[in-house]
Amino acid sequence: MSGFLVSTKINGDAFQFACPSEETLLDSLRNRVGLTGVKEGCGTGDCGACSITLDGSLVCSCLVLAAEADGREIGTVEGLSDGMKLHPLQEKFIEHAALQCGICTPGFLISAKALLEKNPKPSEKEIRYALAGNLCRCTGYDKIVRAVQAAAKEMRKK
Amino acid sequence: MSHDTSYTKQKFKLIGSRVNRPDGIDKVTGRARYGADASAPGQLVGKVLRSPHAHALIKKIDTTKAEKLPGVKAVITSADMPDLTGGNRSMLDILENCMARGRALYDGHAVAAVAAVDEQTARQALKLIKVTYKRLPHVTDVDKAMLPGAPVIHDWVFTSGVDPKPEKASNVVQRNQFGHGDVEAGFAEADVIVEKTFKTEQTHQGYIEPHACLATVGPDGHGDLWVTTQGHFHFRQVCAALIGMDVAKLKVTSSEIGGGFGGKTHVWMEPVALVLAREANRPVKLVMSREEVFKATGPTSSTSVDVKIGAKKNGTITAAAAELRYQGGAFPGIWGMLGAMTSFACYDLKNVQSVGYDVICNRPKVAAYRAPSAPMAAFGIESTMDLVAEEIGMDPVKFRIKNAAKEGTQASYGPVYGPIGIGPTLKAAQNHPHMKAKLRKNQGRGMACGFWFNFGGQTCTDLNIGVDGTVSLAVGTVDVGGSRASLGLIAAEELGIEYEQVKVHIADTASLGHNDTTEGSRGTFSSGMATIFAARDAKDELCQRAAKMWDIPVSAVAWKEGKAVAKGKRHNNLAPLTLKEIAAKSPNTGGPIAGHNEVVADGAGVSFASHICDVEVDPETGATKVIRYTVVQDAGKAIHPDYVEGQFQGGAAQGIGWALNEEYIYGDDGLLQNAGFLDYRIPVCSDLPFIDTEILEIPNPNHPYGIRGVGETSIVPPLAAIGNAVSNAVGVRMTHVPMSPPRILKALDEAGV
Amino acid sequence: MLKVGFTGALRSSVNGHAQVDAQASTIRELLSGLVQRYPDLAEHVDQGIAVALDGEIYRDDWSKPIPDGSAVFLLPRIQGG
Amino acid sequence: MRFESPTTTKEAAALLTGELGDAYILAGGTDLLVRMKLGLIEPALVVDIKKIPATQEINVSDKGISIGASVSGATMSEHAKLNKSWPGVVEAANLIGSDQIQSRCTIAGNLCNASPAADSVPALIAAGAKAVIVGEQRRRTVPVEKIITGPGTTSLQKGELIESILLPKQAARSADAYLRFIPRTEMDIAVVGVGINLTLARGVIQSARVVLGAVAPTPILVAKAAKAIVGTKLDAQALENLAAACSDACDPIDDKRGTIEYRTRVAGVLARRAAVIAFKRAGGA
Repeated sequence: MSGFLVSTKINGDAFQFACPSEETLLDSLRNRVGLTGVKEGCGTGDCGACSITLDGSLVCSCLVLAAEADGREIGTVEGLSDGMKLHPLQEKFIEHAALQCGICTPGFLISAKALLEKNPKPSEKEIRYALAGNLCRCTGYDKIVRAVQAAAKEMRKK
Repeated sequence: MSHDTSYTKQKFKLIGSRVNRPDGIDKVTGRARYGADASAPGQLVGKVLRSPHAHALIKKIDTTKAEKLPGVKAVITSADMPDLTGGNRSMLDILENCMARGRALYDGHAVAAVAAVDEQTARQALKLIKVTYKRLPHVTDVDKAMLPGAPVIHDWVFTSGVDPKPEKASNVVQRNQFGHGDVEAGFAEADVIVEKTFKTEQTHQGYIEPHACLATVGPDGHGDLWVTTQGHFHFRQVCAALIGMDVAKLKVTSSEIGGGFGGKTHVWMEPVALVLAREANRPVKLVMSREEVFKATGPTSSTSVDVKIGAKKNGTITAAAAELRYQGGAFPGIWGMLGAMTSFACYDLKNVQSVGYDVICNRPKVAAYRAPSAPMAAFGIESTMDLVAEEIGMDPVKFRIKNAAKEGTQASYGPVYGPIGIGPTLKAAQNHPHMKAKLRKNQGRGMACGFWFNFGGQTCTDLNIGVDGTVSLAVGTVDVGGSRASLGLIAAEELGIEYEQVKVHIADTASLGHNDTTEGSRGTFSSGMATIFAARDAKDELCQRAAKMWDIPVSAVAWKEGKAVAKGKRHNNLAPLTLKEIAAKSPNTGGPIAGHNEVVADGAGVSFASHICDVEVDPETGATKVIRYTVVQDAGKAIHPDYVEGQFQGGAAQGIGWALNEEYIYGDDGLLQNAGFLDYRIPVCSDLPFIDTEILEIPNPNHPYGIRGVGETSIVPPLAAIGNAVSNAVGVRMTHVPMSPPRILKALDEAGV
Repeated sequence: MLKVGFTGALRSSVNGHAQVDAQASTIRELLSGLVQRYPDLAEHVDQGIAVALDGEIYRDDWSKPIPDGSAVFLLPRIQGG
Repeated sequence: MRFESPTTTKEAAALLTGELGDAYILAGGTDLLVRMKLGLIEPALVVDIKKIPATQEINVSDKGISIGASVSGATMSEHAKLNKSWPGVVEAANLIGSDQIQSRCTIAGNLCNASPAADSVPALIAAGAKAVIVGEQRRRTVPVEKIITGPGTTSLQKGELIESILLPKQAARSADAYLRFIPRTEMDIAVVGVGINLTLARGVIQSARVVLGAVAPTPILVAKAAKAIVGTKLDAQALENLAAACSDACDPIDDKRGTIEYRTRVAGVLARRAAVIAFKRAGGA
């Protein structure tokens, strides 16, 4: 096994860790960095629970080698809120009961944030397609879509 | 302590409001800890080696090379998990499902396990274990497994419920018959008889969180298990019994649970993790991969169902019969029995008979999945109901209303109903604006009804009041979908305090008495009941303390609107004492103030739903899109309407997935071909419309707040509702679920449409 | 006097009767009385049984009083999701 | 496993050539990491090509548009000129997976993965795209349809990698389109895919390329299907003939994603629909 030293910026803070070359970024974030808000639902890019941003673009961290993250910036659910102030998406997910078990929630929040940064006023259809890479088995997506709509509205006010 | 459980028609201040859930912030910030999120110093990685065959003799397992690999701390097989069940066959089944004993019974059956210092070493160790198999004939189809020449999977299974008792072993575990009246006479009276056979494929609960646990067992025989489960008390009992531990020495903590829907009511690899931890004398974390979840946990039955319904031209059903064959996987189950019990439960039938068969196949052991067994039976019955309505030229909703069960109806599964909600849900569906909406070309509307029992069970709750007047409520029913919010509302309502003053915890097995598993839609029903009684217990104590503070007899103190008030003219100068004021003085009036309750929460009340669905079918590709969906269901009192709606919507979405695309696909080799979310196609966000809900609140007379279970029934009608809608869209009756595009196109072809 | 109904596999353990008469004031009394008369029923009671009283299903609470004249049904124990 | 991220294509080719064990190229990784996770492969060497500038760019020139081997689907969708010239190629690339996958997946990777069901490949073949292949010793340009030789196998030699995909300059009054069928609305692998590129002259189809995916061991260029619409204004009969030619050309398998019968039938249906889209885009009426 050959190791790799990875220097990254995670949620704004510089962070270094060593890992085997074949380790995924998902495993490193969970097991070496301690960011267990990033979830594994499938490990094959089909469920979106491990969604993060890598240099600002939305990816499944299970489909990224940790070694690839060297020199890059990572954003996870742990970095969404601003200190004690929740991100509007986080607020609206709670207000709209957009989660039941909550395991998919971190991934949905990251995906929804990526969507709203590109498209501040998405239609219902655009929201549904943008979130199609995130599986939720509890809610039937109804309240998730409504929460994203509400957050988009809130964010447009600012 | 016995309590009055009857519904009191009380006016609520908080119940019914849409407050934020107490665990919301943890879950939107990533702080909430699920099954795979715990770690312990020195923990090892556990991994399981699984059978690559559908059915095989395990002639030899050579673990020597794996054991010698540096970093491997334990390698186990069934030899390390001796049978301690004392002849309890159903417990032995669980043990054998956790680890094959001489025979691999399905693709993915565990045959050995390792614990090693890291992921890479554990993976390599699995590769070094050499298993010598001798392949045996297999069977994965329920109808084929019942045929006389089928390979018999267990030589100890003799069909029960048949007369005379069989002398030969077979794959048919049991026959269960339900019903009353004389169906032959009933069919003779009918003007119209429709007979049809239906098939449904096997589906998985599809929770997003794979099974995961962290197990520790010390040399003193004490153990700790952190696990994602719907029932940590049940897990403790089963694990302790299987691996020979004292129940009290095993502490089980339920992590946050990332979905269960019945699939996390059974142990799968937790006893294996505990044995590995004991062998290695180190904590072992065992997390299933998604492939393992599909192959080696408990999906629902595939089924084959015959339905026959006869009716008079005026719409009265004269007789109804069904034979239901349920594939239960490699071990005996009760799924066919449940299918037979639920099949005709929505209707008031003079002559009815349902016969359920439980059948063993070379597939993973079936587990409960949300209203287990009811959706498949409903698919057959509710599809046939539409066919009969069509034959007699009656509107299908009217036909159902005419035959709906009501108070006093003898249910097809035996008992006589008290007040029930099927009639009201049907009426509400009939009057719903959805029913009148216009349909376009290639679109069709369907509706269907569903039933589920609901149950309560053993429950134990602690309510502790802090000196600052805030309340800590410890419950033992795992919160699978927001029940902490509901229970917080109930405690606050009962005590007359603010919702924000209550913090609800899910206690571990060491901190509370036994609680049954969160299943059967019982979480809020039963823990809600225990919470009310615990709060009432605490209120008695608060009155005692107020009496001490005032120095008057307790008989002169009453609890009103969240305050202790002194009764009678002598005391009318005493200002009421708030809970906060009494709590503040508690150190000097007798110490901490608490309420406690243990109860068997029976009387959960049966549950009914009616669903309406519009679909659009592309006649050239057979693709079906659900364009509108409405759920009408009786919830009893909706404590937190958001989460009631969430249950309705989630159940409907699972049913839609099942109806259209989800299925286990086995090859002729008996191997599962689609053990992943790519090809096991659960609905994605863009597949679904908003799912409308209408909550009917018909209070449950057996619960002080009128609560009924709401979690399961909503998965029952969708298969049939969509089948009926597709049929109305394209004029072809679909009899095989899922109604995937190839099946629809084939049906269209065969019908010459 | 109570009329007790049996369905499913339970029926074969009470000699195939759909209904039998019984005298009992609680579920416990009912079950112990029935097991004495029909020993084959013991296995089912051990595995778990549910009792429906006037349509309401009771699974565990054997101290539950049975009002005279109740419609009683013995059911197999059910499982849920 | 060794992980390398060279900065030139030559260097990458040398690493791949020098490795005795199993060596793999990592661009988007959306197939490679899945295969690693499922234990199907255990690479001795992974060469990340994303630090090679030549693989990162979309270049527009007189010859056409060159898309670097590590350009993601998302980047393609944001390129105005590419969208205007080759909407079918872009829509095919954008059908690969979710937004998460789009941030990473590449058309060169889609090609090298050599799945019969790869979405972008039929569109690339229809467009007449070529792959620029670099080895340690030589550089060659090969039509895309010559790359895939069977399910999971390609004509690339050990040590070779694709540096870019070259789309020709789209002719006047021409357009392409791609359609696929999946059971859900997103996240599935194509059950059938159809890419069509056609050129009009005075409203009549002058030339066409019709390519089917997921109905044979490799994507197939169906000359008879093109012939069925060339010389027509895509009238009903032409569409029928197109559908029949496409269904005729199918040689699919029964699997978890579809049946032989279904794929054969739907190939014709999708070909009709894709042809209508391409025809309209090209200005046909």
